[in-house]
Amino acid sequence: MVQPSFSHPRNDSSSSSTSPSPTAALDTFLDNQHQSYFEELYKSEAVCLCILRSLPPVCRHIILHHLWSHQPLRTTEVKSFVQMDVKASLEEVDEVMKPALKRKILHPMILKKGKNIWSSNDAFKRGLRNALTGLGTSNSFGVPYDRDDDAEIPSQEELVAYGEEAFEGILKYMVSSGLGIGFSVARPQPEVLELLHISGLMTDPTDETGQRPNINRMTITSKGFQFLLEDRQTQLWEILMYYLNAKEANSERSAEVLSMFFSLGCMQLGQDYSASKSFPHALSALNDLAQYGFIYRPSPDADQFFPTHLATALCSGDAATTKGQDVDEKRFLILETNYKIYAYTSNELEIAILNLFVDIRIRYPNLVVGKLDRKNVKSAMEKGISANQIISYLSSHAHPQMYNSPPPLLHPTIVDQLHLWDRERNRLKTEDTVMLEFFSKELFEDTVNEATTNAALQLSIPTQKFMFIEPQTKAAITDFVKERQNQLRSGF
Amino acid sequence: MSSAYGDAYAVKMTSGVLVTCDSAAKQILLHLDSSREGLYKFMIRDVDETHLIIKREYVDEIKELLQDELEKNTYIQDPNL
Amino acid sequence: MPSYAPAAEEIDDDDFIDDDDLPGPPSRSKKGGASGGKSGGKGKDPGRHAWEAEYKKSWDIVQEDESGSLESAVESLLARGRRKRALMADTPLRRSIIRHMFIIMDLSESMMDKDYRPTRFEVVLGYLRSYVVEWFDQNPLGQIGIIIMRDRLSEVLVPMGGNPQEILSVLSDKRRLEPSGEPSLQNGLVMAKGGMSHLPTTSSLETLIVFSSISTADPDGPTTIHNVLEDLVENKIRTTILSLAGEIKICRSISERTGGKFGVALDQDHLKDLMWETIPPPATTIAPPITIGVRNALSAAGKNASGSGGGKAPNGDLMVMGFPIQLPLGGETLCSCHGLLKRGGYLCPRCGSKLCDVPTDCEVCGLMVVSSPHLARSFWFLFPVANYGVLHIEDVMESSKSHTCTGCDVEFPDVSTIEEGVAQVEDGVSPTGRYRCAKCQNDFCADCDLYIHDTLHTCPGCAQ
Amino acid sequence: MAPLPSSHGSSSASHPKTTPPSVLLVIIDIHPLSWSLLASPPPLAPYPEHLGIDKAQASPMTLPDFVTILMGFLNAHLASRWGNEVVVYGASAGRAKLLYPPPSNAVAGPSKPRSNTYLPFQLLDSRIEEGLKEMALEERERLERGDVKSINHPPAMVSALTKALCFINRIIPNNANSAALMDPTATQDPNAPSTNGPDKPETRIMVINATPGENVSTAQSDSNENSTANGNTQNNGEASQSGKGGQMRGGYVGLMNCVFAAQKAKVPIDVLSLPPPSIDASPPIFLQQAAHLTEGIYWQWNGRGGLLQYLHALYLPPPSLRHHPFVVPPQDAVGFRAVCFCHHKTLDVGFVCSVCLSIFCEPRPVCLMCKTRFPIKSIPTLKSLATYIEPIPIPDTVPPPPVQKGAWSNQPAEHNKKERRKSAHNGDKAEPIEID
Repeated sequence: MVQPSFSHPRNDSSSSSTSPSPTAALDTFLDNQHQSYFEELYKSEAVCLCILRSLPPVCRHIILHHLWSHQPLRTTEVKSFVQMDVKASLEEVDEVMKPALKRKILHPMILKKGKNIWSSNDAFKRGLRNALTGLGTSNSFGVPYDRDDDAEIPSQEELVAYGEEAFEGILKYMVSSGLGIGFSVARPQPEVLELLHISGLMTDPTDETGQRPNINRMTITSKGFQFLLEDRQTQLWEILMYYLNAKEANSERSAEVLSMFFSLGCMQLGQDYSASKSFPHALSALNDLAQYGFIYRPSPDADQFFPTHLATALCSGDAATTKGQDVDEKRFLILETNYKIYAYTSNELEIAILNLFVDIRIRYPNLVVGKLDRKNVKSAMEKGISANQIISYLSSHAHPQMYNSPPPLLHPTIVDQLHLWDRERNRLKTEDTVMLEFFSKELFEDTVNEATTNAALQLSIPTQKFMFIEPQTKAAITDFVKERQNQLRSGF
Repeated sequence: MSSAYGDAYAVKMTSGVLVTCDSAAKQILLHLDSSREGLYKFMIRDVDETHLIIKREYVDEIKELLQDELEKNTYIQDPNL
Repeated sequence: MPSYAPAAEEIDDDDFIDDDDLPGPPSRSKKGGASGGKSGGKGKDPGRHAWEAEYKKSWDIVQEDESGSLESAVESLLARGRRKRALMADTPLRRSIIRHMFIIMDLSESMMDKDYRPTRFEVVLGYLRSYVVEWFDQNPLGQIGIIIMRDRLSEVLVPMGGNPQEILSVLSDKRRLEPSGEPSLQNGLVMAKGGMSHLPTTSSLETLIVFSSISTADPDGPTTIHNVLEDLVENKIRTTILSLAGEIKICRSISERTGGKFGVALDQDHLKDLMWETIPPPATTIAPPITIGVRNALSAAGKNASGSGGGKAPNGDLMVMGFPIQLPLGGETLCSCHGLLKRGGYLCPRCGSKLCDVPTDCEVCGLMVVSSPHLARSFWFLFPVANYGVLHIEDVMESSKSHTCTGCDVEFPDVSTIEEGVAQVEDGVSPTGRYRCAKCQNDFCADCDLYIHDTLHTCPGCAQ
Repeated sequence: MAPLPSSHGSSSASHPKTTPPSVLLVIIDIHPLSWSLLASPPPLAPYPEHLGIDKAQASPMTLPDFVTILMGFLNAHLASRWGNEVVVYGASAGRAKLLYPPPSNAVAGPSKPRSNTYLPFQLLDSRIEEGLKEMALEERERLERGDVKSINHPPAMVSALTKALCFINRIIPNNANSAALMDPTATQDPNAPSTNGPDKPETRIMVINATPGENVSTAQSDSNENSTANGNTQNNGEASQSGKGGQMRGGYVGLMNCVFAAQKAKVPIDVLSLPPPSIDASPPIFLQQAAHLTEGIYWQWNGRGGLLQYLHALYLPPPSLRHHPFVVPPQDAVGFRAVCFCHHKTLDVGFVCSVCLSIFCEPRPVCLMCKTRFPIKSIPTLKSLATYIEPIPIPDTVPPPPVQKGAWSNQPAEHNKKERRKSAHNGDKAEPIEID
């Protein structure tokens, strides 16, 4: 019953374990925005900088390469940059610059004076130039709060601690709501729960409508579980995007808010900024972010605020978190081929997450020993966690020690087994159907064609002249069949 | 006369639940079905290697049964090892 | 090559490491060896048994400092290993720059043994790759060929050549190198001898044999391996044999008779050391007079390598060399050596005719054409960097003109924090972490000290 | 296994998805004399057959101007990826100094971040500015102390290079062969499992040379090179008096050692030579060799502005992208000339000791280095050979760089210049574009 789909565990594991990009949520959001939206965004130098960095290297360098010139970017140039054949098709070249086009950094290719060119978005170009030269005027890198020097300010460590506590608090709440095993967690503010509900990470099983949830009775959804397994950066961006979408939903302008996110990303940990001066248009949003621990405020209504590492790490590109030891802290798992798992962590949250799919046997102060066994994994899968998610979680948290053994990182046996268990869950695929048995070949074929055109066909077995159709289309198909029958009969 | 054609062009309609599964699972289902009596038989039609048609009301029960069957067939390591 | 170490010496070696007072010079090197052995297996005695080497050391050397942590101890351990290597790096003035070497690789079944992780084969292959690079790094004018022995046969994997890339590419595809059968030492040697026969007998001919199996299956017939040995001796082919398994009489006698080295690798690290020992050009004393022409030059330098005779006033000869202009890969032009259309190439500085490759003799004007970087590679032999002296606390106290390393600008540990007593002063390890260049009076950190002496060969302070 | 570096095949022709963070070590030549020369360049020869180009006039380049441009470039480097870093060394007459990053004990950066500048940029720029000011001050003091001689020393490129290499060796110890401390196979074996953590940064060195001629690299090596614009004739004299050893190491040999170390560490050395052809007839061939041997990029400014453009175009892409998918700009013919140990002349043809391979410009009875005695009898023949050598005028063999690919390598100079203007853009941009 081993299916070919994972007969190559190596590729499989690698493909599944390479997490897409931490900013996937952001990208999808941006992809759906219009020119005007970007024009709005690119008013801020910080945004230009971050967007530039989010481009793939090649595209990025071509943009930089072109930054200081007046002429529009020519296809011939790009071809010569990337060693493309001169006669390469325009599509190919366009493909190279696709990311820039998607972000509206370049306007679509046009033919001008016999040359194919992309004219560049002036707003972006200006923004980026100003970012490099520091000649901007939008205060997009945050206006420092002018405090008297003897004023007492929190250290970086304190800020990190604060941010962690705040955000993990939310995650813990989600976990505990799901597992029932409650470590005492303070319930987050209503707004937060609100968002969690809207984003579908948590739901109130008691209300059918899904409209009026009692936020005190909410439990985590399968989507929520999946969310837990993501790495931190992805989680942050997802939350932010949910927040943004929510704002859009009640038709507020989200551009300022988004550009604020980027500005936060470009700020300095440990430095304090003036809210009112930095984000005059997004103050309320800033307050909301405080609830997730993105920023720390000495007093709730103070104008002064400190971005925490959650905020400053937002834009730090690919997985490289600003603080080195974060990375190490994340790497605590040792997985043996006998399914034993050693987790060198004392982090409540991580343990709770492990508890989702690991049968935890021993708990020491800084070490948890458990076992990947069928029961727990399957129960986790019941919760909607897929094998790939587990695998990617395991590999992204793998202890440095595990990298010393020859690849693949996770032993194929385990990867396979996880997939097998995943399959077991749904051996049967059931769907309501109406089965038609034919005797006449041509009638059969006609009907099949008819059904396929109306997307009514579920399955057809020409050898036996069986066909299966969606029940709701039964009437229509029956009519058709009758009609055909008459035609055929009378056709004689 | 027309009846002859009628036969030729007759179409038989059966409504039920189409079950798609791997052949192993299907064999188990067949076995389950054969072990049942009259009314309780759930299988309407054995379509082919990987398809069955069964009575709608039995679907969930069948799934249960199948899982149990599989549980029986899987070796659970003694947790104390 | 370190000699056998009597057990007795070893014991006291160990327990003096326990106490911290300064040891006497003779035991110093041994101690360095020991510490080295810990830090990446530098300089273990091949004679010492593995279990001794591993166990005692790892316990005895490491000392807890009063705070109970091993940090300081380990630190100093590493530091010592480094210092030792740095101290070893004083080079004799004259070395034979031009060498020819056949690497004979045993690809018998035994190479699949797993006593090295993952297998002997993998390990040796991995080492050989970096070995070749390193070798060409230090012997730019040398040439290497590779011969493999398996199924009682031997084949030339790579003919004698000067291009590391080529060799690496061959070494990197494992499929061609599947170990199998038994090795035939005799065939291997014969082939090596054949491969080098076209070279002038005076040239520096060497073979490095990495021998994994403990037996050799040679063809029976009139010629035995002993006859081959005789030939080797008279052809002055210096043969170095490294055995992964154990000492083998014939191997030892071969290497001894031919003036090579014989070594038994204790473990991976030691194997590496043994191999790397053969990289630096052998010190030579005599260069006979020669005339113009690269081939003669090779042979001449070869004779140096054959290293006979002692320190009597050496006499060599001046060679007239031209330094070419390398053309970029552009259009094709006619080369004077093959008369073919080729891209790139070199221009003879005297007659301006185009040559395909250097070093060579200009076909037109007979000038010996060598690219200057090739020569420059060996110049660090001529201008060795002075060893840096250890700085003690008081020295720093009175004359600390900079707080950062002159090389990498890393900050030195603050002197005032180091108390006399605590800082356990090993020989050659600076308590202050500073090392001062005798010439320019600049201070350096241990890393830079090592890097400058091992790789860079130029003192940032002295350099203009 | 996220940290697997770079080059997953992407949709568009297997372009790398990510690049490792790259560290750029810049060495600025701030030799006062050189800059005074650059500030007032002689007029450029116009291109008769290509008038359009003369729109871009010969632009004097003062140090402040250049530094602003450079900062733009460095910021761009920082901007182009998270985790990119910059290290800046200043090389003045006889001394090299680390300008950025500041030593940790120094007060870190400005008191207050500016609201319109990305903080890292701000730190970098302000710090470099300070550093340069400091060095300039020290230079003045030296002058006031009246040791004019020292000011005539060439810029301490080698010293700066060694410092840079030491720095690299510190941040990426695998490069040094002191790999004894780490698992041998892991470091040796190319197909060993990738180590964990953020992937290793790639480093490159960029030398910005402002000093004309070859005196830049080989310390006092050009008694015969009249191309030296600043009068360091007198310290040539001093050099030959003060004997070989120390001086030598400062120059040719030192540079070569650096090159080999860089090769071993796979660190490309990019060279940007500012003095335009009008000032500097002969290129700094040893820097050029360095660039060539380490697969770096060598390019000589043509003195017509557009520098920021060129910097971005040529030097911005990190090594991992240079060869694929990008292209390195066409490089020039490289003269592999050497310097003799006796008089520090730059030689096309020299006499080499067969024992220690040291190079001399004339036959001598005893090797200066290894004291090897050379048979007297051979000297006449050598002499005869020496007389037989007539040095070839350089332009015939080495075209004035930079030129188009080898195809052009012995085209008339005019043509080369025109070609260069294109090649400089490593694409087919027509003219240099002025920066606003």
